Amino acid sequence: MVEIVHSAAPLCAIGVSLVAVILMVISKGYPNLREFWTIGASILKFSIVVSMLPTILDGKVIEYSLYSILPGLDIKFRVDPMGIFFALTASFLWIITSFYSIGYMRALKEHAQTRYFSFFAIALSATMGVAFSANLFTTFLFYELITLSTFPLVAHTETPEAIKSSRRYIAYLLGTSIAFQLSAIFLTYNATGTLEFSNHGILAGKAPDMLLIIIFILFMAGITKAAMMPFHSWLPAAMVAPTPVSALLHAVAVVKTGVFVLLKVILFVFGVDLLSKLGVGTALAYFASFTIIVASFIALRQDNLKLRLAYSTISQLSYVVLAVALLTPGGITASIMHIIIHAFGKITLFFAAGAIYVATRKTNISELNGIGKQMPLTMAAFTIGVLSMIGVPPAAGFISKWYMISGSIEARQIPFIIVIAASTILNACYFLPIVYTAYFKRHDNEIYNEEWRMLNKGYGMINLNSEVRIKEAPPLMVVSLILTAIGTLVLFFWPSLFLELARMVVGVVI
Amino acid sequence: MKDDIIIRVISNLLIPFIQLYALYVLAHGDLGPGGGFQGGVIFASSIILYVLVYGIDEGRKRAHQKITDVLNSVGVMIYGGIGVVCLFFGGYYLQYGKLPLGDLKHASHLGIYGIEIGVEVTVAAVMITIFFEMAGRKSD
Amino acid sequence: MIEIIIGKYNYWIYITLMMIGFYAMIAKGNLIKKIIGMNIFQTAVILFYISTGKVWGGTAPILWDKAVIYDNPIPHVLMLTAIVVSVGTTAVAIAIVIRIYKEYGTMEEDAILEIERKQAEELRKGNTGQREI
Amino acid sequence: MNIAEHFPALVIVIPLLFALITWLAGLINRAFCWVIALTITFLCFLMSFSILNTVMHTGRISYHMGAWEPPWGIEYAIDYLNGFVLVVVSFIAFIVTLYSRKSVGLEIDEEKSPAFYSLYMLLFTGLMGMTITGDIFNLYVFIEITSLSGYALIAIGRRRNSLMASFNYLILGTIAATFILIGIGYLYMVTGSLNMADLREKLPPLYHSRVVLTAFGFFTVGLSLKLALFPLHIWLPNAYTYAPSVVSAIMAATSTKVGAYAMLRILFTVFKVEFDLNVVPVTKILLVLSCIAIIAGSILAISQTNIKRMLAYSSVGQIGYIVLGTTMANQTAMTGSIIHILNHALMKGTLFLVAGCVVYKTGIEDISGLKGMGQKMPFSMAAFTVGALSMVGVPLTVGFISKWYLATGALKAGMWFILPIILISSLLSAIYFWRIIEGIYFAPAVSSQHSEVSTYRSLDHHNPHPVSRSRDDAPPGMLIPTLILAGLCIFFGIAAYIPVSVAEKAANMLLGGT
Repeated sequence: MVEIVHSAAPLCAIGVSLVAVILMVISKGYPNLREFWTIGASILKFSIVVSMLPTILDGKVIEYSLYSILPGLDIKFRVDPMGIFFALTASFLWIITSFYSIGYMRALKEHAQTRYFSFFAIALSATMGVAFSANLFTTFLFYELITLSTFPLVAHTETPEAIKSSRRYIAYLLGTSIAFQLSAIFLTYNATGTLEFSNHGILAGKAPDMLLIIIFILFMAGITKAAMMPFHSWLPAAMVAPTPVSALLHAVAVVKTGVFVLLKVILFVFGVDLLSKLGVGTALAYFASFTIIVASFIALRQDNLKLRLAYSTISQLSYVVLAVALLTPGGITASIMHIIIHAFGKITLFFAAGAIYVATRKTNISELNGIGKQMPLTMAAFTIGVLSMIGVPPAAGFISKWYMISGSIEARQIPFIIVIAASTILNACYFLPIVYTAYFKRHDNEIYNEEWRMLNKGYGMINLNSEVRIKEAPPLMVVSLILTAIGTLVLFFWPSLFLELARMVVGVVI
Repeated sequence: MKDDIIIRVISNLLIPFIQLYALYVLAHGDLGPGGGFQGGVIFASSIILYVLVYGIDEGRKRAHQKITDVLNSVGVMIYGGIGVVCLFFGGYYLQYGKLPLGDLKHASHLGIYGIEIGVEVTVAAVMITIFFEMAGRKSD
Repeated sequence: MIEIIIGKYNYWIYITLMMIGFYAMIAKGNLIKKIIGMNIFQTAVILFYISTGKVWGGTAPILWDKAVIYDNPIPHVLMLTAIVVSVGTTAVAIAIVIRIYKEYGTMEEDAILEIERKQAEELRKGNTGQREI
Repeated sequence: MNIAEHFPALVIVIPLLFALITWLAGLINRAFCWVIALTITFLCFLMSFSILNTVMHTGRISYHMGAWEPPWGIEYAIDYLNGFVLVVVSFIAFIVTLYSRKSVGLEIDEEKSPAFYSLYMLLFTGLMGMTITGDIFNLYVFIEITSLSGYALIAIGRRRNSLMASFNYLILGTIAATFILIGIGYLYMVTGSLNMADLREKLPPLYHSRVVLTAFGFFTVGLSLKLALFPLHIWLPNAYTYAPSVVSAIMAATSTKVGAYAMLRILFTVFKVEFDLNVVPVTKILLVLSCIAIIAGSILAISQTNIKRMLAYSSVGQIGYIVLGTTMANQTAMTGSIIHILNHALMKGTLFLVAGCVVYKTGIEDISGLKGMGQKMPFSMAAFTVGALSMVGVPLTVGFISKWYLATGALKAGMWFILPIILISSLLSAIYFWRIIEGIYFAPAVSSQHSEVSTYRSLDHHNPHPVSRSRDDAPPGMLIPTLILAGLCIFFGIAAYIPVSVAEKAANMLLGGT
């Protein structure tokens, strides 16, 4: 039996950013102090998470029961390898995103910054809550908290368009979670009398197969944050948010919470054995494949950079689902690894998109001609991100694809190898043109400048520096995105810590 | 109608008897038919008769608004008050038998009289108030 | 069958009265008529109670020296309360109707609703006017 | 004399007497009225609390009015159920009184304020009486006291629309009360008893008697009208919309709840569960009606533009919840039903009080009037948000606890179709509340930083009442009670075991356990 350590560390990890929110609101009038709290909280949170890591690597589990509302409704935290894996990813990226946010918000002189940073911190608390939750109720609680706390971030600009999109955002996320996820939880509780996660699932043998399948479908439909089709359209809608929000929340925290909860449900509520008995795993895998391919095709047609990234996210999230649905050790490893690998890659891409917006106010890919020369660092990082998305070494994307294919082989499901291969080609199709545009197309300005030069020949009034008018974004932002790009490379060369954690998860559930 | 001498004289003659009858009904309420409610209505009818004969303004002089307003409440307070007083003598609410008014039978008897008086006062006052409120409205 | 009709005539009277009152409360447009209907409705119930308390050949339940057959006094007592309630309800109803008459100048329900509808429409128009500006 | 022994009588008598003293004091100085009302409601709250405490320790309390033994005299019987409801009613009444001073000053003519407080206390007396009494005819009397003071309170405001609302309520309320009276008459005819506990013992052999069935029919219809169960709810929206805010708040929070309590009493104390389940399919009828009420109330609420009317329709749906739980006749669902009496009182109380705050500050009752209020009235709007989230049933609020019990109860009873109904209604309430919350915090309003956009915004037709964003919240006298209720919405969502422990015992008792 696993050794259990009782410690309030998970609660501290969740609570630290909530405390920071209070401090932020108090120091409303002093931007520097307020930003200090954000940074401080993010670093503190990461170090608390890291401090738990050795215990987990020892094969122990940290538990903390906060409060029991009613019998069956406990707010309880448990730090297991999977939880700490997710928490590490999210809390580390929060530090970087904090710096990036500060640069972004200040460069654009955005309004309501206190609200922005406060809700950002709350969303991160909630993400930690999901990562560390020990039962379905706690998960649901923090899941809803993420939805509610990210709403002000999506609606941040308060333009009619933002309001409209945020309405769709909340309708999808809140609506499905109330309608489907909650009913699945009710049914689970009714069948088993408990909501605790358990290593081999809690539902096995507790209800007729038909009901189990219904519960499974309800869960899949209810965890809309995983952005599986047809419940995906909130994610492109959420792209009206400021870019740091898209970067951390809609590429990492929110959507990864979705797939994380999905994994938890699949592994710890149903259990691998039960699902393979029911045979719904394969069905889910086909469903995910459908999303992968279709979302990729839609991404091809997007000219808006953030929208293309969003559809790419939808497609990549379904990789995680596909991998876990294979129900093999390789698949599970792949899906867990893909959480962090995709997080680093996609956040780099979003950071780059934000940096381009701040520096040039351009959002469309067709306008990015020659940007690679003006913003070399940004575009270099972007390229690394793209490689990771496609799965080309030395970017980390290769590792997850590798495990995914080996998982498919273990499961003897050749069609999925074809899906993965096809989607890799599609990924390349929609990402590489951006890189090509950035580096090999001439910038409009250059053409313009040449014309201008010819026109003004002899007047001597040319501004010779005009072609370098577009500079890199503020240093805070550039440093952040370089760091994440480096992270992507580091993950390829030294993935052992995370692979170890993934292996522990596999060891527990199978 | 106050110019009509017959009505005036007859009603002058009747009103005291109506009021006396109201008290009679009250006094026999504990053992026979009658009681505070009926007595109160009868008492109010005497005032209403007076108003019918002498008009509203004249009637208001006899049954002043402040007085009826206060009596509205006082009656209920007599009722409730007696009930509460019973508590002080160790009884339940409205357990008159515990009142220090002689033996059980006597105390019950007096207690119920007190209650009836309270009811009578309130009912009479309320009836008069309702009548004045309805009748006293100018066509505004 | 005939026994049901004749033998329980008190119920038939009470039901008839009650339905008359009920009809007036629901169907009449004039508010005062509604109140009258309400009174008939309540009176019917009072009649029903009193008739259930009646014992054939019984006298008034007054304490005599010798035992006699007497009516059940409880329904009477209950109805005393019900009458008081009925008086109170009527008083409140009439007070409200007087205020309605003062505010609307009519006691016909249809006319009042018409006035309210017009008022609401004007309000809406006023609002849209404001919006257009 | 042990005064605590007499609390059951005093919680009725004191407000009754002071209702009149309030009025007399108002003749001397109008400021006294509020002070007296506040003191008395608080006193009653303390007494109710003490009563509940005693009941939890010793079980059922029986108080004999005038020392007449139960089957003959009037008995005030307090068990877990009505001890709980007593505390809820008196607490809400206290909070609303605390709130009422400013609001009444605005919405009611000053010379009427003594009358208002007097009627308010009478309403309170009636509600407490309905709750506490163990005598079925006494129940009728208190229903009428409640109703009569309710009619007058609705009509007391300055708006003339309230008069017709009140009159219609009066007509329907009288029909309801008279139906109940007829029901009582029939039961008395066959049993010769008016005591609830006594009836419970005497009725079973007569369950198939036509007289009892008729009585039961009259009771059900009459009480359904009183508690505004769909489709007998038609009096409710107008009454709540046009009444002064304080009256809407107290009536929405307590009046229908006590009606629901009376329903529970008749269905499960006077009659036994076996009767409701086996003899008359009343639970099935009520089940269908309450399901329709839940959905219809929510749908109707969506289409409203007046905030108080929207809350009123939402109440129709919520009453459906309370009835729904009772119809499944299992302990979990019944617990949910009883606890929803408290929870809905808290949530709807909060929301109506906020509506009152907005009316006090801006005079606007339209939903669009709430736009941009997040900056202007931050605390009120925070309370509104808590209330709204609670109505949606977000975890850690009271709404979730109710839904949890109702849903798990439904599943235990094997009634799967109730689960989607509860969740659909949650979704619908999410729609109509989210619409408002979004307007409150993200409404287009003039802001200096976005001058480019603000020109566009000021033209936006969704914002007919441009409001300044400077902070101007309701006065503390109104704000504090509102925030207390909102706080309790969360507190009892977290510390749910406190009310649940009482509600579970009450449910067990109603279903025939010990």
